[in-house]
Amino acid sequence: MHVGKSTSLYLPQLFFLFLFICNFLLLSLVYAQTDDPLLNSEDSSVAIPDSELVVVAPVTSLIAEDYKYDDGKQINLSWVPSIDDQLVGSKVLGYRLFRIIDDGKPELLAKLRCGANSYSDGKLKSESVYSYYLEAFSKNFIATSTRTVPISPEREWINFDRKYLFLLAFIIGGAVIFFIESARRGKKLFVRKIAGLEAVDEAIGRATEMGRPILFIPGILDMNDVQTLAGITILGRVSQQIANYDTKIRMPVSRSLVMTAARETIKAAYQTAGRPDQYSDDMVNYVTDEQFGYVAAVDGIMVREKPATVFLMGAFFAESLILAETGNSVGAIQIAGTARPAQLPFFIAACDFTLIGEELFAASAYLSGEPKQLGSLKGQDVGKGIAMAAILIGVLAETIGTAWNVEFMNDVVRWLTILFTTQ
Amino acid sequence: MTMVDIGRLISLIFIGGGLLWLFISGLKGKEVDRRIIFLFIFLSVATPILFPITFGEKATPVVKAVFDKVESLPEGSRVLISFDFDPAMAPEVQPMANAITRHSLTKGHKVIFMSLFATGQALLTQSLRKVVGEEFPELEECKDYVNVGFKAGNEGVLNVIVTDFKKMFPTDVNNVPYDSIEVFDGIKSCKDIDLIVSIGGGMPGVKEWVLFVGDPGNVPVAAGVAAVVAPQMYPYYPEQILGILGGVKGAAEYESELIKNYPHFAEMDTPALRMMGPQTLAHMVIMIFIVIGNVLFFVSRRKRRGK
Amino acid sequence: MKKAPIIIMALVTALFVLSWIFKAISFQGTEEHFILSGFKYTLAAFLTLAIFSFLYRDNPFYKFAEHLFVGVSAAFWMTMGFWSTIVGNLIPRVSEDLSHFFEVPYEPASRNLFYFIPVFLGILLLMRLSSKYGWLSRWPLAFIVGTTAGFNFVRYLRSDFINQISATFIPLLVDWHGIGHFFSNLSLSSVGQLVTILSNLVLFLGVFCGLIYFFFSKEHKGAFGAASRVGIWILMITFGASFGYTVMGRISLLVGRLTFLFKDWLELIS
Amino acid sequence: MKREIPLLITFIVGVVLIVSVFVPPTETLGEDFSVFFDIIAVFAFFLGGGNLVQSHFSKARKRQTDWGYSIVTLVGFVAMLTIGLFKLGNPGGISAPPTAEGSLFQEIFDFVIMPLSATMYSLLAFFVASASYRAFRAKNREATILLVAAFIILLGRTPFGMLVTGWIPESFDILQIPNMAIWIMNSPNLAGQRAIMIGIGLGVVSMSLRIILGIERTYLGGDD
Repeated sequence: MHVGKSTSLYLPQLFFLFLFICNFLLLSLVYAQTDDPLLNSEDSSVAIPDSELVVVAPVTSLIAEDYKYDDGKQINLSWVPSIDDQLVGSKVLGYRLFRIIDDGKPELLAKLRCGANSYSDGKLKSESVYSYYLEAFSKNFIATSTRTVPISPEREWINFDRKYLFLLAFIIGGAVIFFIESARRGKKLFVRKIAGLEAVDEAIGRATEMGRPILFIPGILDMNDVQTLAGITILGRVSQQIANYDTKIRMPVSRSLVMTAARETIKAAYQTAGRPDQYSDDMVNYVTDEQFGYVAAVDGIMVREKPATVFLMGAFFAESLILAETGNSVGAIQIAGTARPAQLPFFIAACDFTLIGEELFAASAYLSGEPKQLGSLKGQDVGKGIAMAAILIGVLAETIGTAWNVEFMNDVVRWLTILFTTQ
Repeated sequence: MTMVDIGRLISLIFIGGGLLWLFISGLKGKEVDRRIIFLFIFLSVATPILFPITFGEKATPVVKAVFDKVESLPEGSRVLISFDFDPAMAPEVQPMANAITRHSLTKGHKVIFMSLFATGQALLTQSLRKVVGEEFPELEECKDYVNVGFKAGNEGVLNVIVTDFKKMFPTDVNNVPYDSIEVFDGIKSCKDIDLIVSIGGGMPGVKEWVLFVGDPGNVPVAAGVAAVVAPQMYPYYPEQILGILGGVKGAAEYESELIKNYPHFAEMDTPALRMMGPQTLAHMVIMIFIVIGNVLFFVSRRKRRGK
Repeated sequence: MKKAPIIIMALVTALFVLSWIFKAISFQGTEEHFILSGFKYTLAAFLTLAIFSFLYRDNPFYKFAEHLFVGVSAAFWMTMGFWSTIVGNLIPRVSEDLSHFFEVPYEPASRNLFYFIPVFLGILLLMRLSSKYGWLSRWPLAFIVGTTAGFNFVRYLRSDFINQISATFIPLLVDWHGIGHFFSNLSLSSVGQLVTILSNLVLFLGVFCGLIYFFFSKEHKGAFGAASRVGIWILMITFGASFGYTVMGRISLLVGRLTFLFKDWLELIS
Repeated sequence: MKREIPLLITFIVGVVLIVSVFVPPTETLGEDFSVFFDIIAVFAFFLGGGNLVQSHFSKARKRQTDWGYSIVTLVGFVAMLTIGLFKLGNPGGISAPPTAEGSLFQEIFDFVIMPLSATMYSLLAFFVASASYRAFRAKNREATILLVAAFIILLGRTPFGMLVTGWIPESFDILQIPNMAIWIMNSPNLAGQRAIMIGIGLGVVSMSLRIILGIERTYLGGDD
């Protein structure tokens, strides 16, 4: 069945077999040793005279290794379980792991179940030296393993476990920057129409004609959420239009920081439009951090002030539909956008236009119309191209690999999975 | 006819008649005010709360499989029911645990109760007091059922009891030693148990029971899980899990199957069926509204085209 | 004209008092502060009904509930922010005296100076109140925006991009034993081979076409346009399905509220 | 200057945080910065709370429409803030958690905030119905697909799905509506969710870069 190439895959198995045999020899030695009555009598707590002594072998090949790519905080331990630790009729009841710091007294670190063969000790200090040993215990016997060579966790400066993450970030980030640059130099770029954003002008115009305010809701999360950030950047573009048309904007927010940021943004827009005197801080109001308290207030504003246009741009949760339905009931044109997949259906159902996920983040670039901003959208498409290519190759290779057991294809899948797995 | 029946009848006639009237007035070209929809939703939820309405849930094959298994086991079989859930999950899955407990005890099976969740033990005690204590007062603890309670260790517990039950549970919760518990006669490990029912959906839960006990010990495992996790369990059905109760609906299906086979259960508490009343009626009303909306849409479009 | 609101107001007040009396009577004997308990349950029920009244239309009761909600909850979160972040997180790291004052354990550590950065930035933020130095408040904003952008850059790349791609490496032919075996076992069983294969195929094509829909820099025409159309359909199924699936949970919420009214307040059902 | 320094701060902080992911000694920087964020956000409360008080106060003073309700907000706000900050009516005194069992603060939460919040949330049951009545109409192909998918799932969640299609034999049971509903959730629904998520990942990467590089700077205000 196997092609010549795959013989290399036997190597680990052979190595494992070798290890196993070595261990077995070692174990039998230790086993013989624990039969020694002297050794047993040494530990008085172990010997229980009235019942039969259940002697067990200790664990072997206990190795302590520095976890390579960290700040010098973690040591990984691995061992081969005691041969008396078996799935059926195990004599070993469990293990106790001890740690010695800087030649101090041994301290119990953890109790482990049968079958355990590894442990990660975190939150260590790179200045200290650590050594470990394990006890395997039966109901009346304790077998102690050899101590590990003392080591200290080391601080690494670069995490090579994340090299593929870096590679992908580099390629996609690089593509975005490349297309921004090339657009800046005057290369023409095509960007398809996004219906929701095409409608922005019209929606603002409508509010102007009707003499009613525009309501802008930036979601209910704070500035540390990237969707709120997207909402604020869109606000930047929208408020420029609003300033040009001299329409009224109303923006209740549920976070104080968002209030501050939104005020700066709108103020800047009015300055750019040459109407700084028209701006007032009253355009943006803080309501409350409480999710449904905010919703109650916004619903109230909607039915009382009857905005002509409502923008819902940012992170929304359950309130999405309450807001969108109330907005709909007062006859507002609603343009919504969120990157929360669970809330998108409600916006689709109740709003006139919805920006789906990626479109929300692309919106401010699209609305700006500046070539360099549009260039970044082209960069995103490179990322999509990579995703599609990877999925296509991955699916085909997986299909051929599993259906006809083609080893090369399985290797392709393995390699792709490593590339697209993050640490 | 009791007052409840009359109330139920009047409300249902009101809802049904109202919908019909809406449809007819819609055909005449009137728009439906959304407040009328609100009113119908309110009625369809409030009516079943005030006057309990239960719909004949017909068990889906996944649920029926569990019921049939309990039903087909000979009297005196050992059934293990594990309460693997915490109070947050309880409203959804505790009705399942109660229904299966009732069914097993009625069939004369000997039931072993346990929990892999620390907070599950209190819920287990609650169920025992309510179901066993009140509905099966003639049954004796240790002889007809046993409560071994919670043991820490997650799948480690399972790893042990698949080969040796006594090792993990030397006594029951009341410190009665294993060997003097009649239920455990002839039971050495989980392999001697005829059916394992894991109710939960978190970690550890159904998946661990399948991987650590069901598969290695070749013991049939049935599952009851919250609705959100149910889709993740389907890959195990029917090879590794013989049947699944998913969410309130799964519990309601089991309860209705129970009533179908043992009519006297209709008198007892059936929380899942009760919960399904408002759900079903409201879903129905929403679906009828969708249909009305579409019919009216097509009628008005035809009229417009006709002009 | 003006009579109707006054009558309604009086009626609601009377009902409130009546409910208070009845609830107090029903709590008598079981609770120590039965008059207070009666008030609490009546208040909760009144506020519940006030919110529900919004479904009919905006009205003074809703306005009252809404304004009360805003004031009380804003203060609630500010208080929580003060106790948990300032007293719980900041003070133990910057001041021993204040730690003693608030009875929180002081945590001396070398990195504590670090925590003066946010305090400094927070004070700069308050410069917003001054008309002369208001521009300084942009520094903390710039810091926050930079943090959000930098932090989420890698986070989203990982969880939403990379992990979703590797999760889609699925075989199109599941449990494949040749074409003959496939046809001889052909069935539409939900756990059968055909359905499983179909599932994976739909998953693969769905992700693929969905991504094509999101392409910005290529016109959606021809084969590309057709694929993008399929992408929209998949998205529509997604939205329809998620919508339908959520309905049940939403109704449970209403069941919860009505149960409170019928059971805890009116005691109509047991 | 007023604009350059903030841009520089954004650039440095953003780049440092991206790089920190690959450099173990700075790996926890992201977490540290979120603590910073929380602290700055509490300072911002002064601005937010101040704005709340000021706007309602001026509304009440100017006797604008509905000014009486502004007084309700003000009274509620001041009362709750006083109770919370001075831990009035808290059996444990100043060192007890503000939400201690039986404290006045917690009581107000339980009997005012909780019912209001839960009721507001439960309005969704009504809005879900009115939205589906309006939106689920077979106006065009896309809307029809939306409608059909939603309808199958709705049917699958009620006894009627089984009632109507329960007779279909097991070898064709994908055609039973409850099974079809599960299939839709697991297959096309999952595909759509994934496509959306991959797009979101790219959107965030690109927007973050625009912000860090200072191409997107609307949030920083003008040059005054």
